[in-house]
Amino acid sequence: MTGAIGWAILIPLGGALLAAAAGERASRWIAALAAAATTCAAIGVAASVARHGPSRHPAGGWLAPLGIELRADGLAATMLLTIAAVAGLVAAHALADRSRAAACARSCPLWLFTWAALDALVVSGDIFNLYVTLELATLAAVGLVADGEGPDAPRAALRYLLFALPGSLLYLLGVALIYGEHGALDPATLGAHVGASAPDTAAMALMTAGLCLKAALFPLHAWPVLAYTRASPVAGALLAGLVGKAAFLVLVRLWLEVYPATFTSAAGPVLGTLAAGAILWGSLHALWQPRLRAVIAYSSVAHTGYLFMWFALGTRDALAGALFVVMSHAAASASMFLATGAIARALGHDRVEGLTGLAHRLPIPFFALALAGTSAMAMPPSSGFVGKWLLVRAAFETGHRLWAAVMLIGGLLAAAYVFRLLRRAFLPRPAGEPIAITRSSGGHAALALALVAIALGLAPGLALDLLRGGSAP
Amino acid sequence: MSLLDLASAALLLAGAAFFLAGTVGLLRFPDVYARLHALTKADNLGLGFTVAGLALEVGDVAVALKLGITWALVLVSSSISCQLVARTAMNAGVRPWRRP
Amino acid sequence: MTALDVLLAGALPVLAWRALATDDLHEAVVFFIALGLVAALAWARLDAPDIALVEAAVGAGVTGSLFVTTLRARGLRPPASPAPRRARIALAVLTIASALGIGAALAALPAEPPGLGELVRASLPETGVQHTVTAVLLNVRGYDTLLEMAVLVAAVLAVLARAPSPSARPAARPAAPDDDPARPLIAVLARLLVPGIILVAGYLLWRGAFAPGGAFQAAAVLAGGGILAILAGRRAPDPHARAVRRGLVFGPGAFVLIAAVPLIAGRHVLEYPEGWAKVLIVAVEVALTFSIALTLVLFFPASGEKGT
Amino acid sequence: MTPLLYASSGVAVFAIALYRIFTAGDVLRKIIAANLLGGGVFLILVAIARRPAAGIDPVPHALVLTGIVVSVSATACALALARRLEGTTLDDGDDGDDGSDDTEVAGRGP
Amino acid sequence: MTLDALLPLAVVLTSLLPGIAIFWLAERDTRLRTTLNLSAAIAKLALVVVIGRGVLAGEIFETRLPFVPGADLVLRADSLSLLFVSLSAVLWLVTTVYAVGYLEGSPHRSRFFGFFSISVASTMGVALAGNLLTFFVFYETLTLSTYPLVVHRGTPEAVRAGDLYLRYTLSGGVLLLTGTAILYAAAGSIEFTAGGVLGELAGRRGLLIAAFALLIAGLGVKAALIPLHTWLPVAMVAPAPVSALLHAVAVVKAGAFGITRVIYDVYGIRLADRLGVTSVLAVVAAATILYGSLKALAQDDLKRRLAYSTVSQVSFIVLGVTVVGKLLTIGGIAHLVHQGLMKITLFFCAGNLAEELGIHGVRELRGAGRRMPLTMIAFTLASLGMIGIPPLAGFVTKWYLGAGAVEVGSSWVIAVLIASSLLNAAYLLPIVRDAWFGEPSAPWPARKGRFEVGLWLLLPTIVTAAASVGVGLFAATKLSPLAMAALIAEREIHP
Repeated sequence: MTGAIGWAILIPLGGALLAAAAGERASRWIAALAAAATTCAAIGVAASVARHGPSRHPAGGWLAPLGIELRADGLAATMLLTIAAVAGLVAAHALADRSRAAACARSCPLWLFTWAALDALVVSGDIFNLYVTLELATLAAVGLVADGEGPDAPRAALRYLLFALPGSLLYLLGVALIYGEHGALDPATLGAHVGASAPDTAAMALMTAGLCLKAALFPLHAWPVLAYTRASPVAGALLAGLVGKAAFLVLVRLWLEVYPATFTSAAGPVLGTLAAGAILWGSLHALWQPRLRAVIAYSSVAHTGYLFMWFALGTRDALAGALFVVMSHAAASASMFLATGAIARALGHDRVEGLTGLAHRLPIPFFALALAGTSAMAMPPSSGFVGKWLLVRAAFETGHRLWAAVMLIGGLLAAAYVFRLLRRAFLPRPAGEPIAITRSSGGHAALALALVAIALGLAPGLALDLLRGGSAP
Repeated sequence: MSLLDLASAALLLAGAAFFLAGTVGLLRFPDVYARLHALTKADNLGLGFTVAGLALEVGDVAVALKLGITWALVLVSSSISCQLVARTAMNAGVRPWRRP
Repeated sequence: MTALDVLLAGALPVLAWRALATDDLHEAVVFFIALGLVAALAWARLDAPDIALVEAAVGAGVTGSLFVTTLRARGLRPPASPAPRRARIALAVLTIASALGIGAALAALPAEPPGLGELVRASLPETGVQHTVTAVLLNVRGYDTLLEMAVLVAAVLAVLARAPSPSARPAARPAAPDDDPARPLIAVLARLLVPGIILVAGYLLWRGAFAPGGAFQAAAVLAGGGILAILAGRRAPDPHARAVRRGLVFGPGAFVLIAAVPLIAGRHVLEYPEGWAKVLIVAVEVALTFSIALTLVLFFPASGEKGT
Repeated sequence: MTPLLYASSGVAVFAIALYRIFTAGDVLRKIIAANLLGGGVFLILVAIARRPAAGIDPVPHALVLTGIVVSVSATACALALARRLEGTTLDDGDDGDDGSDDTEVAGRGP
Repeated sequence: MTLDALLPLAVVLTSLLPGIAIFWLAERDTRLRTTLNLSAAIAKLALVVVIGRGVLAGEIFETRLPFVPGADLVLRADSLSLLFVSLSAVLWLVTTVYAVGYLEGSPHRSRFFGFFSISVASTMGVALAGNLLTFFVFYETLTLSTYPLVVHRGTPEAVRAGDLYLRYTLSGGVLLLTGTAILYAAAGSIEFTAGGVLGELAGRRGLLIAAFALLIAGLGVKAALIPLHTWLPVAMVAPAPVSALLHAVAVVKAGAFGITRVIYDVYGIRLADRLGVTSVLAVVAAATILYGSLKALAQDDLKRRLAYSTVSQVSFIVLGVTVVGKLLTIGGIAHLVHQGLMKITLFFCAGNLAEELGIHGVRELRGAGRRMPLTMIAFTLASLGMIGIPPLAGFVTKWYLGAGAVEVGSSWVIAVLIASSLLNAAYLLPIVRDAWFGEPSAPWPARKGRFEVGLWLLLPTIVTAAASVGVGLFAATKLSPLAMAALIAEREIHP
């Protein structure tokens, strides 16, 4: 299955185009088929990496320095599977929802484009190509946000776009400088040549700054929150779960393959400080949000902090931990967004008070929220715990006691804001609250995603072997 | 400096002079209509001379023809856009300048 | 390093500052368009004719008209309160510092870097086209262009994300009353220019294989013609019609198909089969031109759409 | 020497646009700034492409072409959203407004 | 993975899987739920017996699952874990019977029994954990699964009690995680091995002491050492079976068991003693014993009094384990079982009194003996046992603790033992006296069924009372908890 990596990108692209051109009913079928086929392609890639280790696929047949090379290594394989799992289940949720059938002609192509962009980003072996994939993911995400019903959807989408654009263009300027200095765009050549010269340092600083802005790392962290809270649940799930992590994955690629030790040792502590700020700021803000979506949005800001903490630690185990946080938070936040969508549709609003005594009226969305919350607060049996454990242990091993303390306090705050939601389940339901229980409360996809987050925590061995099996070159 | 060069230099100088006139008109004239007048008339003519001068210089008939087409296009579009701007100004109630 | 270069290079930042610093939006848009044209000249001076063409047609033309239409649709809103002074000063200092840093970095760039130019020229025969930029664009880095087409379609879907369905949309014909004296003039302009535009677009597309030109440039010019036609009163393409959506997707769809075929044959993605490169590239270019032109026209809101 | 001239003018345009995109109040000006940001970077890229004596390096040209198309689609998308925007700015009452106010939610979605 | 390797995992799964299954059962099919519950409990008991025979014969059962780079999920049945597993297995069966009777007709029973089984599964996991990380994983799942039981009633004060419970246990969890992470970072994987595994780290005293303090603080929350104990009395608002099994046995013992593991199998008693940390802990334990008994004296609500008594009794185990001495270790570890049996009997009696006669306060007990003779007999036996009257269970362990203290020569331990026994008498005997010899202020309501209280409630009470007496009388036999404790002390102290 050498072509699997090509299919993983072309099927969602082709599916999106077909869905855009097809009628109402046809576009739903095309989208469903494309989602299924892309998942198979992702599994194919993972299988080939697990069996034969990393492999390279030059696009168009042109080898590295000139053409663009697609690489299937451990990191790419696990991320492809994560994207397939989360995007697939979110897609199932979107397609299963009869009431928004008409929207599929518009939203199905967009979330397929997002899927294709993320797949392309994860396997891409060319720093300019990473810029194009980031842009495709951003624009498709903006389209999804703009598709929401609320009065605020255009404003949220525009704000999201106008903060994402400078980020990518800063990154592009970095790419331009590096190309000016070394005349190459593939990480292998760059890794060998990039040193500590003025253009290299400026380029790396710009690329890192741009990616930090796009990943909404603290102190530039508030801009995606409005989009998360105003988007429809499907858009919110994809944005917070996957698109929010794209910039981090790009920076990990650069950090591992392109950046020299001189730069990483200098930039590491800076990113560590910003990450610590994100963890504390995000968790504290999530504590007092009156609305459920805002709590999840700020929790995503805090989780971005956990991800970027790896740059301050740098060890291989810490990377496995950070990637586990990516996987667990992708599944958990997507599940929480979908569950919130189902609850908000039944209650008419998503204020936290509405959760009171809800456990028995809407068992499935609430159970999904509880399981996903367990993963969000990184308590054992969840995959969030595995990620945080690896990061905290690496922090102690590398002597960063302060970062370890921040992560542990962050975990405690996370437990606080998750239980602030869950504790209401046991309070009796106030009489006056009407609940429109629709036939399918739409929580099944949310529950499936939450179970993925928990299952990854119970058997992390598989994912860790795949990560190591084809470890990044 | 063959005869051809002399002719093209002369044409280019004339073109430049008309462009200068157009620009002075743009800066000095009091209201929008006069400025439009200066721009469309003087600059188009200036462009015509410049194109002619260059056509002599370039020596390849195809390129010269392309230059000619460009001049024609500029003539058409500038005259129509000048008319549109004048109409919008009139609708917006801009009174033409009267000598005090 | 002639005086013209100094003039152009100096004009760009000045125009940028004027465009962004004025409080009158009309002035800002006009400066933006002016900057687009000056930039096109700058590209010409930097021996980048392909980019000059695209910049003039798309950068200044289509984008400029989009800005003017959006300005007209939203009308003049009260100027918003700018960010607090302290933050602005801090940001100003930060940007100036980074600009100096980047400038220093640029100065330190080697004068003779090992660019990929020779490699491209060396492998030009295998790419099936003579013009290096088209070779890079559609063959060597064709994968980039494939994703870029997806960006374009995603953008147009985002633009149409909340376009009112046909029933709710006011008549597609422009709202200008019929007795508007400007109508016949634009109609004259359209009648004169549009056929010429189509001709130029076809010419650009055809020469893309061996000289500056190609799909984007042709599509940009074609889109300009389309917008002129809409202004002249012809029906704007209705985004909800099935035919328009098919046209939109036809180009990128063909490209994805051509990219997928080698995969079935067990080769790499987008690897043109031996000898077929030229034919496939021309086919892709033709398909893309039509779709990109349609996309750019769809970006342009039908004049009836008053910021719904 | 010419490439460095245009490159530095590109840096200037980039810096101005970067400053204004965060400080401009009005939405339209932010979009213009976003466009100019791209313009600045492309200027630098093409200036870099022109240096080798052997001939012009076509790869940055292709990158810039791709960049311009991406920037046009982003701008068109931003303008379409701007047309649908009620207020003039993105940030009206934005500070506390990251989902914590009480307006009815867009929760009706799937 | 031979069959033996699967046994420990099977023990955990026999209550985890039914637990998950019960969640999805509808409220009304109680018959299916009860049979599922009871069969799971019996199956687990059978498994424990099989493992018990193996461990006594010196075999080691171990399940090793790949978990995280540098640490696996290990479930190992050695002698110490067998003791705690057998105690929990027996009491889970008894308490399930009691809970079925107690919760007759109350709402959300599927949810209750689901979380009930999962928390027992977590307790099994805590008992069988083979390394510090596995211990932490199950320690935290115990928190997660017991929280819904504390707030089961859904009344505002139940949820408030739940909040307090969470605040303590979650912060404790973070402290434990910090300590674990420090040790794993310093010494690689921390497998529980007799005699401790931190030998090579002996040089880094600061790190070891800090890690020890963090671990004990984390475990101390559940072991209800002062000042981390305040959640326990407040959590008494939970239904009786929860207070009986979880707060008297499972959760509290998990803390004490954890402390035992850390001292014996992570640090090793000698290293811990050299670091001087055990003496500090012993003082805290002693203080908790006295403080718990004194506070119990002041409570007039029966369940809160028993809760404070638990606080003090658990610290007996901690005291026995921290002071170096073979007899003290045997006394401490045996007390884990003895105290469990006695305390659960007392809580069952409290539950019966509340359920049947609506008695909550200690003063309302006057003359209850005549109305509910069997329950009060059980209560009296358990109380006398707690006080330490020979030949009952409490006396045996206190005797060993006293003898150990004399052997080691720490006289203050003896003083603490005597003082606490007197205090026990002070807060338990008045209840017994009132119950038997007091005059009821108003005539007791007539009996509903044939027995003084539902059979489902009475039977478990009698069984546990008999067990607590039996454990004391037959302490010398080979199968008694005391013998098991001696075996453990043998393996732990002189490896």
